[in-house]
Amino acid sequence: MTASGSLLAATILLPLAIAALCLSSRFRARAPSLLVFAPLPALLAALLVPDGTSALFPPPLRLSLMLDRPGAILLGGAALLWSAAGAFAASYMRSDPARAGFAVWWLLTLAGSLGLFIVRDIANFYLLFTLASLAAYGLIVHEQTARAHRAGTVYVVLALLAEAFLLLAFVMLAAGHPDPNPAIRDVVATLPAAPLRDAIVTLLVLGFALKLGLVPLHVWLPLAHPAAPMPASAVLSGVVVKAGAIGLIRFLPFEAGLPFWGTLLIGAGFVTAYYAAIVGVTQTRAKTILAYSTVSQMGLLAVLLGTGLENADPGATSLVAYYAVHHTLVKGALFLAVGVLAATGGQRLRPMLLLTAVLALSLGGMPLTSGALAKLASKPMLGYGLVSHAMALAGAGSTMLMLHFTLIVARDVRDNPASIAPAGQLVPWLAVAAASLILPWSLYPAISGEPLASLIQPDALWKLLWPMLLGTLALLLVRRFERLQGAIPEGDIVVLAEAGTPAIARLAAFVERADAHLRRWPVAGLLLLALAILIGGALMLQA
Amino acid sequence: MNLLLDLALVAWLIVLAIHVARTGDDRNAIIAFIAFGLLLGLAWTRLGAIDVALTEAAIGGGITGLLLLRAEAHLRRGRQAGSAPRKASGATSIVAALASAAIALGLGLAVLAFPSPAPTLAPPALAAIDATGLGNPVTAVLLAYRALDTLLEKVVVLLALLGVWALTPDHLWGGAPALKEANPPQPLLYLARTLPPFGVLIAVYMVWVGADAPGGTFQAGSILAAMWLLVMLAGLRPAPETRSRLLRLLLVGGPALFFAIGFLGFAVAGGFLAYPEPLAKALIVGIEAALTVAIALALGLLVAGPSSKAPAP
Amino acid sequence: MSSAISDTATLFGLCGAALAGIGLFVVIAHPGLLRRLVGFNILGAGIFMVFGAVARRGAAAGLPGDPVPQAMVITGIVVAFSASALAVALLRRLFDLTGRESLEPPAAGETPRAES
Amino acid sequence: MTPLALAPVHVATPGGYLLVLALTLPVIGVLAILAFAPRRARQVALASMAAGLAVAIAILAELLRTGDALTYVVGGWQPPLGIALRADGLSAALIAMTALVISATGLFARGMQDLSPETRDGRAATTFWALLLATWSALNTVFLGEDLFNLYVALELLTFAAVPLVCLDGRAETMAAALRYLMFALLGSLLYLLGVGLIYGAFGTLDIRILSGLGDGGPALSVALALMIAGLLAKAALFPLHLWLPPAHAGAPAAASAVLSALVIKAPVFLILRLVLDVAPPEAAAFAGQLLAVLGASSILFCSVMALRQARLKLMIAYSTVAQIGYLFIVFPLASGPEGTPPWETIAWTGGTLQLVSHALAKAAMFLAAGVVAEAFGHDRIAGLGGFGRALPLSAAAFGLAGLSLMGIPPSGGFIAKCLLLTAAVINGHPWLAATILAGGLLAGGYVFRVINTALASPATPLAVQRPIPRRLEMTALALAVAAVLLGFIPLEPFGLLQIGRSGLATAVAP
Repeated sequence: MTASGSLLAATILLPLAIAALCLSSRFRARAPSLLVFAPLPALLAALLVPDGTSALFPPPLRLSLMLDRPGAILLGGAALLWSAAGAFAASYMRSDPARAGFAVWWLLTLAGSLGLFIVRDIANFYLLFTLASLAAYGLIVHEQTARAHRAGTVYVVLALLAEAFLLLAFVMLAAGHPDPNPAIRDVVATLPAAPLRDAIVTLLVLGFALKLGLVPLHVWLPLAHPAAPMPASAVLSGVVVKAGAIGLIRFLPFEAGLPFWGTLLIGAGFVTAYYAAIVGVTQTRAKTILAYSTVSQMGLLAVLLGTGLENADPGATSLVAYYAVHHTLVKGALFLAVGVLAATGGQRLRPMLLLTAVLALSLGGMPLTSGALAKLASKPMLGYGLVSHAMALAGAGSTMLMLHFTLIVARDVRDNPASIAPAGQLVPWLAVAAASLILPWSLYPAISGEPLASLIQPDALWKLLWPMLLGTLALLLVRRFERLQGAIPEGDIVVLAEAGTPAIARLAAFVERADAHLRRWPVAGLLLLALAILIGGALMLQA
Repeated sequence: MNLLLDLALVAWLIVLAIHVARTGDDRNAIIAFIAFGLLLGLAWTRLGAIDVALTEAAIGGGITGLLLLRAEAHLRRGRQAGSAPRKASGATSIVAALASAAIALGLGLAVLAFPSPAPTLAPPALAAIDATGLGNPVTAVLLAYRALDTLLEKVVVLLALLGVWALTPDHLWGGAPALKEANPPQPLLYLARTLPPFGVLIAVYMVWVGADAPGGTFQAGSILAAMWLLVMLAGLRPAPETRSRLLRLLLVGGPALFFAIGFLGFAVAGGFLAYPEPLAKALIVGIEAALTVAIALALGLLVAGPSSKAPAP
Repeated sequence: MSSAISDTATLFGLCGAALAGIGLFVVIAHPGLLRRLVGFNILGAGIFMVFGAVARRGAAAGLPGDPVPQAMVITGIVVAFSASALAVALLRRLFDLTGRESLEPPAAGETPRAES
Repeated sequence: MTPLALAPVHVATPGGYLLVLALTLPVIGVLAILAFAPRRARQVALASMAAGLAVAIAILAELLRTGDALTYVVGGWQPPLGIALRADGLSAALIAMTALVISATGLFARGMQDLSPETRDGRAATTFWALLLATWSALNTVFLGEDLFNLYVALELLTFAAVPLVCLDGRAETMAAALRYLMFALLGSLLYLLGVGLIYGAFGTLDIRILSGLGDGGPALSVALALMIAGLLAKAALFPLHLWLPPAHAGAPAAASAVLSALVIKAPVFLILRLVLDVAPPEAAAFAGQLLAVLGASSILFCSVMALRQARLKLMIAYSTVAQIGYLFIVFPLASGPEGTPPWETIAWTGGTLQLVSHALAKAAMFLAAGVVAEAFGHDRIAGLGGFGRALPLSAAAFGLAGLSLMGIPPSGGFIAKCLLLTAAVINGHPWLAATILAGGLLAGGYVFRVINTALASPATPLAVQRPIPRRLEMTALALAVAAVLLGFIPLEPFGLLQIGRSGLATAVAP
C-alpha cells in the first residue's frame, strides 16, 4: 500500500475509527473536540495525492478508491468545511448534554460524505451513500423538537426512497457485468449501449435528484437543513447534498453523452433554481432561506451537468466540481455566520454583517467573489444562447434571495446585547469565509484555462452586475407586498403530500381489517385447503 | 362375502364420522368417536395389519376416548348454564364442506392411480430380518430398520408430557394429578380390582411375542397404561407426584437404554443403532421391555394431565 | 397381488380419503375446540387408513402387507395421541383461566366468564 | 422401476457420525434434565450447548475439508428400508446457524433467569431448557433428514417443543396463542403426513435422494406435493396462513421468541425447498415456484404494513418475521438460472440462504433486545418507550444493527441477500419481484426507524428503568446483531459452501 493509498483510506477510516472509539465512555466525553481533526486526511489527500491515484483493498473489504480531478476539488473543499464546522461545533455544542451522540452521527456522516468523492467501486459507493444519508438523520433530529422530528421523518422517507431507486439502478448497471462489484467507470462506459438504458438513467436521476433536492423532490431539504444545530446545517447544506452531485458526475456517461437526458436535467435545473428563489423569498427564517438557496443553487448545478451531458463534454465534471466547491464554502460560511451573528451584538455587529452580506451576494455572482468566478468559468460551456440568459436570470434570483436573507439576519440580530461570539466559533467562520474567497481564485486558471486578468475586464464585470441589479429591483418589488412574507409554508408542496396521509391511513386501516379477517380460524383453514387444491389441481392438469 | 363385510365396515365408519361432524353435543360426538375407533381396529385386521389393529384399538379408540371424555366432563362441569354449544355459520360450513370434498376427491383419485404392481418393501424387509433375529417384520421395522423414527417418537411422547406438565400453575408444580372419579361406580371398582393382573400378564406376553408375532412395545404399553388408569380412576392407587424421582427415572429409562444401546453400536456393530448380530434379538427385547414401561407411564400421565395438588412438603 | 387384496385395499383407501375429508371439515368448520380435536383424530384415522391401503397393496413375500407403512402408522398413532393430550391439557387450562372453549371471539349473546 | 434395483444411493462418509451426534446430543440433554433434579437443568443444558456447538463446527469443518457432503446410514440399513442422514453445504450452514443462535439464546436465558433467583429452578425455567434442547435436536434432524417420514417425526418433535415455549408464562392469552399454534401446526403436519403416505404408495420409498431420481408419479405425486407444500406453508406461517404466528411469537418469553422466530419457522421453509427442488418434477416445480413467489411477495408487502401498524414492540417484530419469510419464497422463480444452470449455482440461491441466515441472527437479536426492554420497563408499548436508548444504549444499538440487516442496508447480511435477489430479479426479468424487494425494504425501514426514533427521543420526563439490567444480558443481543452485519462481508457471488453436495444429485429442475 502506497502512502497515497493509505491517505485515501484514512479519509474514510479515521472518522470511523474515532466513532468506534466513542464506544468507550471515557473517550466519548472528548470526542467533540476531535471533530476538527477527523477530516484532515481528506484535506491532505486532496492537496498531496496526485490525480489518478487509485488504491485497492483485498476482500473481504472489496474497497477500491480513486482520486480524480473533480473528486479532489470536491474533497478538498468539503474537508475544509467539515474541519472548520467541527471546530465550530465543539464550541457551539459545549453545554449540550447529548453532544457525544451528536459527535458520533457527525463522524459517520463525515466518513460517508467524504468517502463518496473518492470511492471507485459501485458497492462501496452505495455503502457510503447510505452511510451519509442515514447518519445525517441523527444530525437532523438532534434537537428533538417537534419540528426536528417532522423534518426527520420526511427526510428518512425520501432518503430511503432514494436508496431504493439507486439500489435498483446499481443492480441493473452491474447485472450484466462479469465482476460482481465492478468499478463505476467500467459500468458507466457500457451504459449508453445497455438494453435498459433509459430505465437505469431514470432511476439514477430520480435517486440523485432526491439527494440534490431538485423540484419537486426538494421538499425534505428546507425542512431538514434548518432543523439541525447550526454547524450541522452548514455541513448538510454545504457538503452532504453534494452526494447527489458526485453521484451524477460519476454515473452519467459524459463521454458518450445523452442529449435527451441532458436537456431534461437543464430544464429541471432551471425550474428548481427559479422556483426555490421565488419560494425562498417568502420565507421569514434565516436558516430556511439559506436552505431554499441551496435548492436553487443545486438547480444550477443540474443545469451545468445537463449541459455537459447534452454536449458529451467530460470537462463539465470539473466545472461542476468547481461550482460545487464554491457553493460548499459559501453556504457553509453563511450558516456559521447565522450562528456567530446570533451570539454577537453591539459595535462588532456591523463588520460581521458586512462580511455576511458579501458572502451572501457571492451566491448571486458579485464580482471578485467566488460566485463570480464560478459563473464566469462556466460561461464558455453554456454558450451565449438561451441557456446563458436563463443562467443570468437565475443569478438575479439568487441576488434577490440573498439580499432578502441579509435583511432578515440583520433584523434578527438588531437587538442583540453587546457581546462577541466565542473565538471557537468566530475563527472557524472566518477561516471558511476566507477559504471561500481564496480557494476559487487559486483554482480558476486550472479550471477555466484563462488567466486571472480576464476576470476584471469591464465586459465580464457587466455580465455579472446587470443580473444583480435586476435582483435588487425584484427584491424591492417583493418587499412592497407584506402579505407575501410567510405566505408559503416551509417545505412548500410537502404540505400537499401530507394532505394525502388520511388516504394512507385508510389504506393501512383496511389492511388491518383484512388481517383480522384472514386470521380467523375458519378463514385461514379454508385458505389452506384452497392453496392445497390450487397447487394440486394445477399439478394434475400439467401432468 | 368379504367384500360385503368390508363395505358395511366402511359405511359404518363414514356414518360415524359424519355423525361426529353433525351432532350438536360434544359427549355424543366423543362416544361416536370411541365406537369409530373400535370399528377402525376391525378395519385394520381386514387390512392384514394385526399390530396396527391392536395399537389403534388401545390407543386410538380407548385411551384417546378416555382423554376426550374426561375433557368434555371437565368443560361441562365448568360451563355456565345456558351457554349453548356453538355451531359453525352456514356459509362457512358449505364452503368448508366443498373444500374438504375437493381434497377427499383428490385423495381418492390419487389412491385409484397408485401404480400396479404396487411398490413394496416387504421382500427386502423379510430378507433382512434374519440379521435381527426377529420374526415379526413390523417389530423389525420399528426397532431395527427405522429405529431412529421410533427413538425420536419416544422423545416426542416425553416432550408432550413435559409440555402438559408445563401447564401446571406454578404453586402446584411437581405435585400429583388428580384422576380419581368423585364417586367411582361399583363396576369400575370391580374392574379395577380384577383386570390389572391379567392386563399385566397380557402386556408381558405381548412384549415377549412381539418379537416374532403381532404385538410389541406400543400395544403392551397401552394395555399397561389402561390398567394403571383404571386403578387410578377407581382411586385404588393415587397418581404419583410428577416430581417423583423414581417416576422420572422410569420414564427416561426406556429411551435412555435405547440411546445407550444405539451408541454401543458405534463400538461393537459399526454404527449408531446397529446391533451386533448374535445379540440383536436380546438387545431388542431388552429395549422393548424398558420402552414398554416408559410408554405405559407416559400414556397414563398424559391422560392424567398436569398436577392439581401441591407437592407434599 | 390378488385382485381381492387390491379391491380391499382400494376400498379402504377410498374410505381413508373420505374420512380425511370429513375430519378436515370438522377441523375447519367447527368452532368448538374439543370437537375440533375429535376432527383431528378422524383426519388422522383417515390418513392412517391410506397408509394401511398402501401397506395392503404391498402384500408380498408371504406377508399380509408391507410392514414399513404399518410401522409408520404405529408411530403415527402414538404421535397423534400425544398431540391430542397436549391439546386437551392446553384447552382445559385455557378454559380454567377464561371459560373459553373456542379460539374465536364469542358471538353476540354469549358472555365470557370473568377472567380468573 | 423398483428402487431396489438401484445401487445404494447413500454411501456413509467417515465424518458421518457427526450427524448422529448433532441429532442426538441435545435430546440426551433433554432426558438428563428430566431425570435429574430441577436445579441441575441449566448445567445440563449449558453443557449440551457447548457440545452441540462443537459438533456443528466440526460438521462445517469436515464439509469444507472434504469438499463433499457428509452421509450417515443409520444402523447400516440402506434406504429405502432404512434411514439416511446427509449434510450438504446448505444443511451444514443451517446447522451452524442453529447452533449459534441457540447458544446465544441460552446464554441470554441464563442471564435473564439470574435476574429472579427465586424462580430459577421453577417450572418455567426448568422446562425452558428441556424445550430449547429438544427444539435444537428437531431442527438438526430436519436439516439432516433424507427420509420424508423421519422428517415428519422431526417436524412433530419441533412442534411439541415449540408450542409449550409459547405459553411458558402461563397467562391466558398465551394459552390461546399456543393452542391456536398447536392446532394449525397439527393441521399442517397431518396434510404433510397424508402426502408422505401417497408418495410411499406411488414409489415405495421415502428417501428424497432416491425419489429425485425417479420419474413422474402421476396424480398421486401431484396430490401429495400439493398437500405437503400446503401443510408446510401452514407451519411456515406464510401469508395468508399466518394466523397463529403474531400472538405466539409475541407472547412467548424473549428467549423463546428468538428461537421460534429465528429458527423454528425456517424448518418448514427448508423442507418446502427440498420438496420443490428435489422431489417435484420440473414443470410442477416451476408452477409451485411461481405460486410460492406470489405468496411470498404478498407476505412481504402485507405483513410489513401490519408491522408498521403495531403498537407493541414484540408484535411488530413478529409481523416482521412473516414479512421477512416472504423473501425466502420469492427465491423460487429467481433461482431458475439460464438454461442448464442448476439453482444452487445461481446468485439467488446464495441470496436466499443469506437472507435465511441473516434474518435468523437479526431477528434473534431483535427479540432479545425487545426482551431486555420489556424486562427493564415492564411493558413493550412503543409509544411508552420514548428515550429508551439512553437507558439501554446497547439494546438500542442491537436493535438498530439488526434493523439494518432487515431493511437491507449495507453493510449487512441482509443487504447482500437483498442485493443478490434483486440482481437475480433484474437478470431474470421479474420487475414485480424487484419492486417488491425494494418496497419491502422501504416498509422495513419504516418500522425499524419508528423504534429507533423512539429510542433516540428525549421525552420531558426521562424513562425510568424499573429493573436494572446487567450489561452482559444486553451484550448477547448485540453480538447476534453484529454477526448479522458481519455476514455482509461474504463475497457477492454464488457461494462455494452452498454448492457442496448438491452437484451429484440428479436434479428435478435442471434437466
